[in-house]
Amino acid sequence: MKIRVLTFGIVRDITNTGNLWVELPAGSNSADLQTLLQEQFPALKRLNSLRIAVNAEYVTPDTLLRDSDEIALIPPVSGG
Amino acid sequence: MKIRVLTFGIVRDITNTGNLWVELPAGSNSADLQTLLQEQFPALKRLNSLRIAVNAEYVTPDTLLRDSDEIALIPPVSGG
Amino acid sequence: MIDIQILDTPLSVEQCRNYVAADDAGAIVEFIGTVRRQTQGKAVIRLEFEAYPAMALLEMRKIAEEAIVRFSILRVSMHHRTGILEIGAIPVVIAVSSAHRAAAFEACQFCIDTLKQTVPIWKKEIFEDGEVWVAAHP
Amino acid sequence: MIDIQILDTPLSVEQCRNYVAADDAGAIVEFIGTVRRQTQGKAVIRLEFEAYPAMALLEMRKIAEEAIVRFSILRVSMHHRTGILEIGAIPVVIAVSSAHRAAAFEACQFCIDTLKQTVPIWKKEIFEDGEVWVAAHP
Repeated sequence: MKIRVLTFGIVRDITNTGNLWVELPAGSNSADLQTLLQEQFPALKRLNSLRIAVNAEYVTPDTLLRDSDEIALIPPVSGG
Repeated sequence: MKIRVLTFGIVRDITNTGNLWVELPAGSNSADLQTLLQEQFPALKRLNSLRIAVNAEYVTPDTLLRDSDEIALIPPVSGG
Repeated sequence: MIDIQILDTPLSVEQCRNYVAADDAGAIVEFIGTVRRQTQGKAVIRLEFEAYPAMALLEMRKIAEEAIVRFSILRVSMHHRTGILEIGAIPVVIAVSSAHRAAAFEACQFCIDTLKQTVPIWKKEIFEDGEVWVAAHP
Repeated sequence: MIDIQILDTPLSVEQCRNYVAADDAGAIVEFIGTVRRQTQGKAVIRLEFEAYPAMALLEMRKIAEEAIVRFSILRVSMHHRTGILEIGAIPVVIAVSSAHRAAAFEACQFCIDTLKQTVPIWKKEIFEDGEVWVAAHP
């Protein structure tokens, strides 16, 4: 399946796009996505943290992804 | 000596004046004043606290009073 | 830097905030007291605040000075109202600025807590069936 | 009652305070973040804030809901700014009202502390010689 990944802040700088398209086997989970992206963009491994959000909620590594989900990479937040 | 005592809040209600004139022997201290006033106005004894201020500062019971001082009776405060 | 005022006109929260704002400040914490329509289940009609102004100004300044010594803060503004206050009116505003937020929270709470203990200002609650000087009696 | 906003225009502290004001409130505590002219000894030219708005609004609402459950408070207003902010500008305002002041202080501090941990908003500091996404790297 082809999923779209929203990027923000330093992740957008690293990936050089706000909308990353990724090809993943059906049945992939959040950890699979993270592993794939960290291989593709090694700079992501140097971040303090990298969380994945699905449909605007933080998810655990075993959360299954669907191509209809809104998926986002969340680097360390620094609001306020 | 004749000293003037400023009163506020419930103390003004009890004494029925904002400026109380009191006759005290020279060499009297803050505790003497308090005792005299509590005899004259027994309702003062029922307050949660009654402090004396001299020249706009809280003083201890042994503080000597002079007739040139600005003396005030401070009932329990409740600002804010 | 310290700004202390006792006023018999409506307080301006903005004036307090503008006083404490500073290029070195990352945080401003403001405490705003407001008149509640009830106290201990009883309907309040209005409050009346009376101060011993000369001494209240001195005591408020002492509190602000102690806050600056004890906490790492930049500026403090404390304004207290006197006179008749209706429901919703503002008896007190305390604004504190600091580089980092924890100090501003601590200092602001210290200022209002101490003000309520030491500053010679008295509040009378007026109910439909009477009135009472707050905290006067056990 | 909860008011959550993410805005790319200057925040109004008054709007937040007016939202939380209530006849049952005796205390309002406001936290106002302001852009400092320096960070860790280095001069800041400006900040840029970016949000993932849909998720940031949800996370801010969760914080406000938890504050209402955990503390005895009445209303919460949380506004966060996005875009370019100069020195002295206000990235965030949090206002909380409660019957008594201790709860308002606790809840307001809880809201800003948690916002900084969970809400997907990112701050870039722009210096004369470069720029950095805050907290991104160890």
